[in-house]
Amino acid sequence: MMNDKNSQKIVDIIQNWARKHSIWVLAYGTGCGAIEIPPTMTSRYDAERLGVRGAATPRQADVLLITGYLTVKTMKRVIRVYEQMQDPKYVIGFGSCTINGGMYYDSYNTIKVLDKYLPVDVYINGCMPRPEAVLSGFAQLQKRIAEGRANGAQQYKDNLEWYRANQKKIIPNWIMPDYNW
Amino acid sequence: MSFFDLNGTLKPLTALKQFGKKPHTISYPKESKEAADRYRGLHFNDLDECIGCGNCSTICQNAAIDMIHIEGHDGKKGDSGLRPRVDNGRCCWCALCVEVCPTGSLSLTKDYLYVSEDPDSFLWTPGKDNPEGKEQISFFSTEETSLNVLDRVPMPELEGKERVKSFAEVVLGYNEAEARAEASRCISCGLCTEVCPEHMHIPEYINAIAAGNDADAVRIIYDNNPLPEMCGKVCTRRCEDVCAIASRGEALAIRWLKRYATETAVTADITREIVNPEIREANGKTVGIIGAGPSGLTAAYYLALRGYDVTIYESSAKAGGATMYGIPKYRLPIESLDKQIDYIKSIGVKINFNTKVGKDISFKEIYNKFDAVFMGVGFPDAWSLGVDGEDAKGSMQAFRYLYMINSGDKVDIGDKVIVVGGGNVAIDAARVSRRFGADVTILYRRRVEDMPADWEEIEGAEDEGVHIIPQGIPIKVHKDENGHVKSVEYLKAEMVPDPKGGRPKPVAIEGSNTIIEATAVMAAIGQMGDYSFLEKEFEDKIKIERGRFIVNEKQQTGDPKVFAGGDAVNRTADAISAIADGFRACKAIDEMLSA
Amino acid sequence: MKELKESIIKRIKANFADAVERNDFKDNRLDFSVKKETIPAILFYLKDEMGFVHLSDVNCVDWLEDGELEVVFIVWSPADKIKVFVRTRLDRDNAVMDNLDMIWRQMNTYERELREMFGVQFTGLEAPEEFILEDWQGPPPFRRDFDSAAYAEKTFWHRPGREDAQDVRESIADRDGEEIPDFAKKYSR
Amino acid sequence: MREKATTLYIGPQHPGITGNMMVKVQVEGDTIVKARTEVGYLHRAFEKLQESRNWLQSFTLLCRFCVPEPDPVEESYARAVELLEGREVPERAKYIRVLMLELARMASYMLWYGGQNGSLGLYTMGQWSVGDRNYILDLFEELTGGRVYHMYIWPGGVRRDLPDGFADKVLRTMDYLEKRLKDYDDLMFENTIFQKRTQGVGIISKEKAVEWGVVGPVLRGCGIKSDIRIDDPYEVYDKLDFIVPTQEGGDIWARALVRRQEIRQSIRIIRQVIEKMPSGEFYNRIPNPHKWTLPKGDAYARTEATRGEVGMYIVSDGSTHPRRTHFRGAAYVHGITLLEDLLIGENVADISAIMNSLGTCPPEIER
Repeated sequence: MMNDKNSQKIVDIIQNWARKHSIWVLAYGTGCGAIEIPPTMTSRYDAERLGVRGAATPRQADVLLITGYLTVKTMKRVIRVYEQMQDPKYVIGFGSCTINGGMYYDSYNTIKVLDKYLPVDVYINGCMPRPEAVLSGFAQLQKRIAEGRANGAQQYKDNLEWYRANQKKIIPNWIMPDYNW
Repeated sequence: MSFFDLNGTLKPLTALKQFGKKPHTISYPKESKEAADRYRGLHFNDLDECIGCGNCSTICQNAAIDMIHIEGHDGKKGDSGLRPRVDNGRCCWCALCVEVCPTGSLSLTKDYLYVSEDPDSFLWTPGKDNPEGKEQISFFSTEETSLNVLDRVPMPELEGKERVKSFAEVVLGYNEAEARAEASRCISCGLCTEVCPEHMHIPEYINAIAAGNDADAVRIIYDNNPLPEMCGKVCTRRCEDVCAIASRGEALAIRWLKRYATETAVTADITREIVNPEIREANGKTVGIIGAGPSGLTAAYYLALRGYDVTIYESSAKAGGATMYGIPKYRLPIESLDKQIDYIKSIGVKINFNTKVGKDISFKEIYNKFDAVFMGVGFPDAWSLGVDGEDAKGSMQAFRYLYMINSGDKVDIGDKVIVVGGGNVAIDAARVSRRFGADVTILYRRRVEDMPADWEEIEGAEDEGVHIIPQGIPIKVHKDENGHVKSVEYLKAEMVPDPKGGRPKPVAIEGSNTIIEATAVMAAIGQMGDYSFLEKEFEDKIKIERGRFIVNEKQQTGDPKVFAGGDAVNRTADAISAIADGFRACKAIDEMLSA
Repeated sequence: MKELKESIIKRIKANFADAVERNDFKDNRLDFSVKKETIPAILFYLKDEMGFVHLSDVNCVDWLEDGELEVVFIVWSPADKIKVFVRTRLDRDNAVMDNLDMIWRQMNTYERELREMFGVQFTGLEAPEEFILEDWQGPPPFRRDFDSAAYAEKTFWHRPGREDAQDVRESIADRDGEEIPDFAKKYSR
Repeated sequence: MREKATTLYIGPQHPGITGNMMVKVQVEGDTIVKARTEVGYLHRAFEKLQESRNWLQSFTLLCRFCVPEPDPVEESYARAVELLEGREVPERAKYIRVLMLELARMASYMLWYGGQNGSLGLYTMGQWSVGDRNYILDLFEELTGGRVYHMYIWPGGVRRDLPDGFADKVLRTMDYLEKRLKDYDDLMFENTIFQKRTQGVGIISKEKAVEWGVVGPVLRGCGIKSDIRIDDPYEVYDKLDFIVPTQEGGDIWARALVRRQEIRQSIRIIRQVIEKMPSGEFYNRIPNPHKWTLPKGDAYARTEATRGEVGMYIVSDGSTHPRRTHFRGAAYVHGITLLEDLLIGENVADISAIMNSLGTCPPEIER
């Protein structure tokens, strides 16, 4: 008879294995990076082989792909989308501009450092990242999930106040519902 | 259209044609399509080839490239010691940095995978962090695609045939459009400033010229050089050797640009107006300067600006030292030099001409009269060849010859002149002799490419019809019955490589004696100092070693009150080094006297 | 082409006395500067009477030094194959002009953008107040006195870790002891 | 009896929307009675950023204006700068530019094939055309070094010459794609679903097209022959033989047919370009980019893109940086006022199809 701790561990492993093989990506092209998503998903690179496919609504999606820069206006929508997503949920920062502003580092309308506002699991560098890079980003995410390190949702919950303060700094007019996550 | 359209229903079944065909899919990560040969992926920087000019950093519109110190690259002349570090959180993979890299050390590779969970890991140093990138270079710049302007704006010159008719200045100078075009090639790295003995603010004045602001350029130039027009014409311009653009193309014409800027100030008065220097109130201290050469004039000018009462003692009738008497007027016209000296005098510098220290006034008197003394005495004497028959009439030192010509004297050289030596003095003497109609031959021990003279000068001499006999060692001067030079006998030499790795040595070939006819022979194999003016009592303090004064880094001799500079101190023996000495001495004197 | 251009200039000058033309372009381009009151009339005239039916572009240039905003309309005649620039200058502090979206319907979008980005007011424009920006509280951002980089620095974070970057020029000057005078520094890169 | 109007927000996160924008529609039943677009989700202030970048640095931003088809933007900027400066472009560069533009046109249309069909629920087409589009992107990669962002057409010419054997590769790819286009026809244009969903939907009349400033394939789909390549020829289009297809009807179907023919014309142009391309220089080198100034003045250059007329207006005050740049996008005209008007009376289910047929490209609207 196994104790609870061990059985939990086995459950976790099975859960992570399952999660790793069904990564549903929310169909929300937030920036120019969205242009390499169709090639990734279609016949040449066929991401569905890896269990990566599109999901129409946040409630069904596992991964929020931040495809590049986020303008302040999109940021607001992205926060809402992220909060609507069900746990487990992951964020992939796609392209240089999610890391340190990219070419828009001096623009008045784009955020520069994504992880100040959302917990990011994996960054894929490039401008534009090639489909191969996108796929290896997903592979990295799968690895992270399998190792049980992809706990962005928990991190977000734990540090909600910090994230909120950062988000509110750039979104002055905060009219947001609280979602039941 | 009917409800059921047979054709329209069946045609889409064409998709079934694909059934069983080999898919187009690249099953990444099992297989991966190789990036194209020109793919713009991650950077690679050849750290040894890179000179740290920072042009990549300034072209980057995303401010993605920082210049940082990395271990093992401490920098040297022509290398700032900094290397680019790329922030891939900014980089947009546009490769403009590659296009502007003057050395071509920076390139992009086929590697494009950069996936990480840590957002702080995207700061990296190409070359150091990816040494394997060297094998994957894909996007690089060539001379053809480089965005550096590699070709210099050609300097208009007189034709060789025209030149030999007179002492008119050979180089005509840039006009405004040419100067702007040439100045706009500069990438403002500043590598040149380090090799300039005087550390002139080169990128700043070039940028001022490029921006169309010549007055500012003149002001910047006069900040630490009071004889810039002279430098603009005859400087040895070591700055151009390390120019970043020169790694692939022709160096910026830094010298000609300085010349252009200073020539926009046409007279001494206009110069004064443009430079408008701040002259401090007289502080009552006095400085005596021996020799009105570049070092003496520089020290005098900047001391005068600092409020000192400065007096120069000059043995000749005109100021300028070697630049006045050693350099032929087709390179540096007398009006140009006069203009600069008038300007220096207008600041309040007093010059006593025709006053030879040791004869007309004793060094001791100067020493006692002034609060500080600066000696810029130069090398007034020349080495002789040391061969038989050198005492013949028509055998002379090239340096003396130039001195006499520049003083306005006539020298009889006949119609066949042989100049022995390969330095600038030799070329100058040869070209001057050409202007008096003589047939001139230069005899040099080594090969033409070993000549220490400026390549431009050598080319100019060849254009004017000067013959050069390389690898020839003179052994005897033959005299005619009147005791006049008749011919020169020399031995052919072969170059023997130095086993220690030094430059090859010429070794005479026995029996290869050749005789060429001559009416005059000029030795141009070096100059030396004359320190006879120093009284015995100073010998203990003011030390001389191998023909030069011993000074510290402040140009101070063993006697704290006495400073020295110029040819009589430094080995490079060019005008800009002399100016640097003068400037350093000025600062040291100022420091000492205002303490 | 030359005659055509001249006849267009003649017709415009006859109808709009304040039009100042420029005709030194090599390609098929003409340029008229008018007072802002003339803009609706000249655009109507160009479109209805002269066949310049296509509005290519509308935009605004901020001439901060002159205290003026310049609005430029580019219209194209598919029949004559000529493009005409019509430009007018507005006072920067009081940038008001007439609404023009009855001439070309897409003007509405351009006017919304100019209003938001340059603060040009169009009297009679019916459109939601916000166009591209949301809850924007600063000055019209495309005006030249708005400093985007400074705003970004103030509002957003930049990732730290790059503070050890060095300036090539300064590091060389430090090494060799060169003193760059202050007045020269503006020419350093 | 009138039904009560309901407000629906379509986007910005919506799988049917072409990019990151929103359409707010009021519907009665599923008929739209009022539509309002909301854009600005992708505003990066390019025009502002260009003012703080010099004339060359500005060039790297250009391809981000419209991601599916970046080359016409680069082309417009390059030509505007050349016009202002009076810089000559070598003949070979002109041909290479046309080659790039036409390849870009094809790539963009193939993405559109996928999008238009995806908007109607026909997903196989997307698998094919977007997959085949990779072959064009491979060509781009080989020529320019980038799949999506080429940064290749720049003032003075193009950045690199054609690599060895490139022309043959282009021709082989063209042969392959021409064969595939037949399959596309079977799958798409012969398909009853496609026909029924597109015919008579989103009709624009001729008069309206002119009044609302419609351009490009949408205008040609209304039966008006208008193409900048013919009307205001640039580069070497006047030396090439091609036709500008037009189609009566003004509905989605007509626009699709125009695009169907244009992609074939592009293949034709590319073959001519390869055949006629002269040898020689490909680049008239610009001076040192740090000190490169343009004379005072302004210039406007426009290019025919897949969405219609795109243009670049630049103003120089004689310095090293642009005083102002302005990008005129075709989607700017189609995607806001026209779309708002066109949606009235249509079904909610057709919003996506209509947006796709207009070539709405939000990043181009907001820049």
